[in-house]
Amino acid sequence: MNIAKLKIASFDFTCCEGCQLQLANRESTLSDFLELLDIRNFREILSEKHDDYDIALIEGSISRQDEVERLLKIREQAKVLVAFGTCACFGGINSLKNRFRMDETVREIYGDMAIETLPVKKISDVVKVDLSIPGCPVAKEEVERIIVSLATSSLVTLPKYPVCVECKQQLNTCLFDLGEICLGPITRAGCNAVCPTGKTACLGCRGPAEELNMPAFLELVRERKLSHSDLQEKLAFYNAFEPVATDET
Amino acid sequence: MPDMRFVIPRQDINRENFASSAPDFNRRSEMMNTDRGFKCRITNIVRLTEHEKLFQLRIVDPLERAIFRFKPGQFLMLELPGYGDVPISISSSSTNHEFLELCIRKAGHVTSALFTVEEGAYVAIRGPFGSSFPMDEMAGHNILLIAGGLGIAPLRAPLFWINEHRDRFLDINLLYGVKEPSQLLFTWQFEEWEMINHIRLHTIVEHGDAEWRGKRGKTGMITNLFNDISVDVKKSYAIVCGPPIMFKFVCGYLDKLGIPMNRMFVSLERRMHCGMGKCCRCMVGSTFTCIDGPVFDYWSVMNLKEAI
Amino acid sequence: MKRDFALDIRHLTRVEGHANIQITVRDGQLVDARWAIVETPRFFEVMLKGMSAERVPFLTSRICGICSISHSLASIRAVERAMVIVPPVVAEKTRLLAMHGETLQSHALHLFFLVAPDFAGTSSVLPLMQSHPDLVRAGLQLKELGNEISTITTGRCTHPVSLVVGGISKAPDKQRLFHLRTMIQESKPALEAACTFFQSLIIPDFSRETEFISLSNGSTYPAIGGQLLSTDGVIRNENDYLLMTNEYTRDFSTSKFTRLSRESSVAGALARFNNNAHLLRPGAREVATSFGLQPICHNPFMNNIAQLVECVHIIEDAEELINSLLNMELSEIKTAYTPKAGAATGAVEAPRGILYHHIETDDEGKVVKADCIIPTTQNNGNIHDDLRAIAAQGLEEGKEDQEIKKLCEMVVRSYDPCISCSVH
Amino acid sequence: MIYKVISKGEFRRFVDALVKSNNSLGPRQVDTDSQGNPVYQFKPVQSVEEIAFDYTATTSSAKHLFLPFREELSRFSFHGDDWEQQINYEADPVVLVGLRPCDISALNILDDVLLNSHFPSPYYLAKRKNTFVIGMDHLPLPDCFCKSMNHHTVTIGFNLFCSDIGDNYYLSINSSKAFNFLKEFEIRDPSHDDNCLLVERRKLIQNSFQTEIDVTALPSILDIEFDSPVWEKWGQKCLNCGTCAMVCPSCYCYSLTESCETNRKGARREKSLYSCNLVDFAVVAGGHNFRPKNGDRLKYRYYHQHRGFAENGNQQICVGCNRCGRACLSGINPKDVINDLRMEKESCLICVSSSPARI
Ligand SMILES: Cc1cc2nc3c(=O)[nH]c(=O)nc-3n(C[C@H](O)[C@H](O)[C@H](O)COP(=O)(O)OP(=O)(O)OC[C@H]3O[C@@H](n4cnc5c(N)ncnc54)[C@H](O)[C@@H]3O)c2cc1C
Ligand code: SF4
Ligand code: SF4
Ligand code: SF4
Repeated sequence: MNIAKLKIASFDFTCCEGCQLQLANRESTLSDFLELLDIRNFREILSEKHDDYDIALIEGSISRQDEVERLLKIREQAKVLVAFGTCACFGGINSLKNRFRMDETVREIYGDMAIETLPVKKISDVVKVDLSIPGCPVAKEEVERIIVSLATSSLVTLPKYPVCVECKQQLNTCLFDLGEICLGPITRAGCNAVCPTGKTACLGCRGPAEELNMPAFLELVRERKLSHSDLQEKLAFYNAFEPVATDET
Repeated sequence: MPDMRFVIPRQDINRENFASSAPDFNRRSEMMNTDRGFKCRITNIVRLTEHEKLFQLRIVDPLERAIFRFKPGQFLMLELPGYGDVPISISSSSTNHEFLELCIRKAGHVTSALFTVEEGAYVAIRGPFGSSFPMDEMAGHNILLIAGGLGIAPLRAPLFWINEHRDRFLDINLLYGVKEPSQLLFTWQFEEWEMINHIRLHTIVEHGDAEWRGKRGKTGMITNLFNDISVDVKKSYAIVCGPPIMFKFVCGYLDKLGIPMNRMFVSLERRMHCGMGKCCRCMVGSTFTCIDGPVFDYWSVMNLKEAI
Repeated sequence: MKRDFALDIRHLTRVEGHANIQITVRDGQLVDARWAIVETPRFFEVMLKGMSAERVPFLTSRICGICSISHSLASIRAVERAMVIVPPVVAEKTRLLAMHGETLQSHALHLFFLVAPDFAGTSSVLPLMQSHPDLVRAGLQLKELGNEISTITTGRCTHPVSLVVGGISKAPDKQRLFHLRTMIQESKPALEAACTFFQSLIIPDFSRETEFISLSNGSTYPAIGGQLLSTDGVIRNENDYLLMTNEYTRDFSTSKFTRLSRESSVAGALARFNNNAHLLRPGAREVATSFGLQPICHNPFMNNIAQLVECVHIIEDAEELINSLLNMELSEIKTAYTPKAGAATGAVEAPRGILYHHIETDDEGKVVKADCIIPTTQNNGNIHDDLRAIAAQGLEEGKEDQEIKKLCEMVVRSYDPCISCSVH
Repeated sequence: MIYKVISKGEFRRFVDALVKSNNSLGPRQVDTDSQGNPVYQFKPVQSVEEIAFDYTATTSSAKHLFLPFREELSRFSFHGDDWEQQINYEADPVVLVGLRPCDISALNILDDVLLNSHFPSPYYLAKRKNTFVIGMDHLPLPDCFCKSMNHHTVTIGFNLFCSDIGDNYYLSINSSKAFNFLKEFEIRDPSHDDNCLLVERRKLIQNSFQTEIDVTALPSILDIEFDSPVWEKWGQKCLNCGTCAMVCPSCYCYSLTESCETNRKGARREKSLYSCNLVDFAVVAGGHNFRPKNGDRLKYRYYHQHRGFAENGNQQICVGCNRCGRACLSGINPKDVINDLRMEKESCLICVSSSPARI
């Protein structure tokens, strides 16, 4: 299979750059992976910059006006704009900031210094997104699979089912049985259930599974008498789910 | 260090007798090769319409070519390495042992990739799978072939069979409906079918253009064509291929005319992953489309849950 | 000839995050040299408010994609000290091993992907894959080892999943620890190859006296917790971190600056080395000697060498940790606790230097106040001052504009700044 | 079949010898749940000490040892325009200790579907042939209903089966391999007393069931009740999470994916176990979903489990282990669902003249 290299660029916005870092992971296939790519712009590892890319990986969320403008420019150039990671797809943890007033937030950290900040937006709030790769951080294996699919012009898909499928395949003990709330039943799979496998609750970084059954999930938490505030903290963590009613009944 | 007395020897599944095994797992091991495809070369590609192409395949290995046989109505799993495999009806004559013809519509992932390959490329086929049209049982009768859209593809194999054994059948009517005139497939064979094989061909389109109307082509639904034919219900069989919605109307109509349900045959389509009755993707009720079908008589279909 | 030039590097490449270098020379005189961080702030300290303490490490790890384990552990240590929770021994050993994995991964990434191209005169590591394939392979092998250590100890290499308040949520799998030990043994030639390569480089001759700050516990090379120590002789308790940092803002930077006894100070591998060289493992000490590195070294470029020395140390130390974990029953891994009110600081040696998290909780164990001070923040002042000094030195030596530019970039990179982390 | 008796101590020595010489799996405690109950799984074991012989039930079945959750079926390597297909279905021998009768019955059902049908699966066959199965009986848990499914005893499908008769195990030896191994240990022919103890043990098991499901004519009820509102009701609870199918010993539906390797020198065809409860199970090209609603999908799982599909001669494939019921977070379990369906049916039969309005 001989295929032209993908002209790709990677840009980071408000984020920890952990998703970009994943691109350099999985060392065993790294050189094969880089073979697929013609990297045109990638500040974190590359000094040269070119603006003739086709695919733009967008990492992070948007929280300042200059970022909005930079993003609009990228959209003009990119044929395929990829929301790369949970911050880009849903706003991610950065959105936790939105619970507070922006001026107070700034004062708290910078005192009287003038610092600009906007309520956090996800990429699709600003420009059209062609492809989403969720994950905090993204799973390199999945990224690799998707990049190979793009290179061979195959269908790019994410699993539609929830994390529980992969969790059960790892023979984990369900966290609900250990008395914890886990967002596995409503979260899109594809991470190989890393968090439940490490025995910590899924916090939903990959966003909602397709046609998730939220009423049944809420009922489950209620029936097991688990903490509603814990549930809300978990649902809000990555800003990936619609807020749920606050009543404690 | 393992104690050699207690080490379980590894057992080769291709060996028939291994006295020490527990249950009897020896049955049917001659059919083990179901996951290995026959390699085929694409010898010819004909673009039929914007969305359909006719692929001509030749099995590379002469031995495999010699043993590959199928019956009209059966399908195979066509594999494009690197992309996946899809079920496709065999659209050529079952007596043609040199080539296979597959008429493929660009519908999704694998079929789109197939549209980018060129003549000379290699693909693999598994199969043939599934049930077939009972050609022998139908001999001596009038046959009503009814095709909607791509339904003409699976109908071509029985049609070839009929043409090759034309003297065994009475009247043959082929009713063929599509959305627009440009979607009519195999038009180059129409004349041959009508003139040489004495098949009465009736075509109809849903939306005719000026040229179509100029040639006095018919417009409307396929059921409109029933006015043009007379069916001797006692001596007729029907084969219906097309979208599920068409079955309902067509078979319903034929039922009312009085053709017994077990003399009407339809070909069903479901998503398939294995073609071998294992993945359970193609279940209709408790029936596998891939093994029990795709060809069913209408009575069976009526008794399947969720069939149409 | 009196010359004028203005250097304005917008978004320095091959560093983590967004920052600019601006240098103005008029009439042969250095007018201005500044290190300006323009990264968008995220306000983690605000986000943390109201969050339950058990979730804090999962949020703070997202401050940085490279040193997420350090952030997790700093938060965990702060919460555990605030609520007086003592984690079991297995957990402590596993955490230390996790830190080692992260540091190894981070140092390898820095040395091979970000620094090596400067010395080889290429724009990135990609051409090096052709010109120095063995070197790149060695770098990848060390990075992979670091990642593998983190994955086996914490569930994944970025944003750990099983580091929790009270201990660890899942013990490392012994089978995988065995495998890790083999990987470590196999990595030794790679380490040697790396040392040989760095021996062959000419380290720029530049020195500026400054103050080095690191953790120190007197018995082992520092990693998690301890006293705060500076080469100028300041010693403080972990909870008194504010006296060690004295954060202040500069109007050209979204990241803050810190100071102690002088205008600026440094944290990081070189600081750790300068304060604790005698606690390194023998192999690491040997490598240091072979580079002529000895405390107190004031050449910022030697921070790269100090990182390499630490890689050697880590690999030796990790091997011993793995052996001791393999000889233990890995059943008791987490101490149960009830959330309560408290306040404390957790300090850890992240790859780039001391990282402080200070956390205050209410009766329900919810965060009421949080403060994070990042190593790069502590280095900002020194980077800023070094830029001025190195540009001045370059002018004096009559260096070309391009050369000065390159030296400026290189000196910044040698600090391995983690910018998005510093603007958290 | 040959019957022998072995003392429990000697049996442990036997198992230890097997386990030490082969890759082995057995029930082990992996956790303690929030109620304080132990959680078991089939996990690799290195010595007999690690095996929890007194375990209740494992959360997941041992199915994945025969039908891995993910399995490579074949691999293509490309050379220019041409390619080659490689298939490898060899399996290494494995000893599996502690299967319950229902688990072994499930294997027998899988044998029917995967070996005695139109297209036998070589992948499954290789694993099945190379697994040495040691079964053990146990007293049913309160929610086991294998008796209703007639799977509380088993006579084929294992190499060795142990019934607990106090100080000894009553062994049913079903393969010459097992018999050969046992020759090295102290075994004896069963005495009259042993036989009585065995009968007593079976009676005890038989009488200890607390959960029963009336499965008479269930297949036809399922057919008739295809459009029953019961499905909608339970469907509303279903999370579409697939847990039930993953832990079930007899669910075998799967999906196939093909992916190109990163170096584009090859591609792999991979099979992953799937579940009819997952949203996209019945989606076809173009996006049409034949089973768009939760209830439709849940119904299909029950339809498959309790009505049976053609490949299996339309036999029920549920063995009554209730793993799905225990694992389901929404509390959906075969007993309640089937009883509900039956109630539906029967309440209608009672009111022959005028059916009451459904609420
Ligand atoms: C008996 C039978 C006979 C047929 N005969 C013909 C014929 O003669 N001519 C014709 O044109 N068509 C025929 N079809 C229809 C044809 O099989 C479908 O159009 C074809 O399968 C579409 O495949 P696709 O890959 O292009 O589409 P997709 O639906 O996109 O892909 C199907 C395959 O791709 C993979 N796939 C798709 N989506 C996903 C996903 N979300 N996640 C993971 N994997 C995915 C799956 O492995 C699946 O098998 C027939 C179908 C049947 C059942
Ligand atoms: S632990 Fe979470 S992901 Fe796993 S089965 Fe339970 S709910 Fe699902
Ligand atoms: S029945 Fe229960 S376990 Fe099965 S998919 Fe539905 S919610 Fe999940
Ligand atoms: S359907 Fe449920 S009870 Fe039946 S065999 Fe499967 S897991 Fe056991």
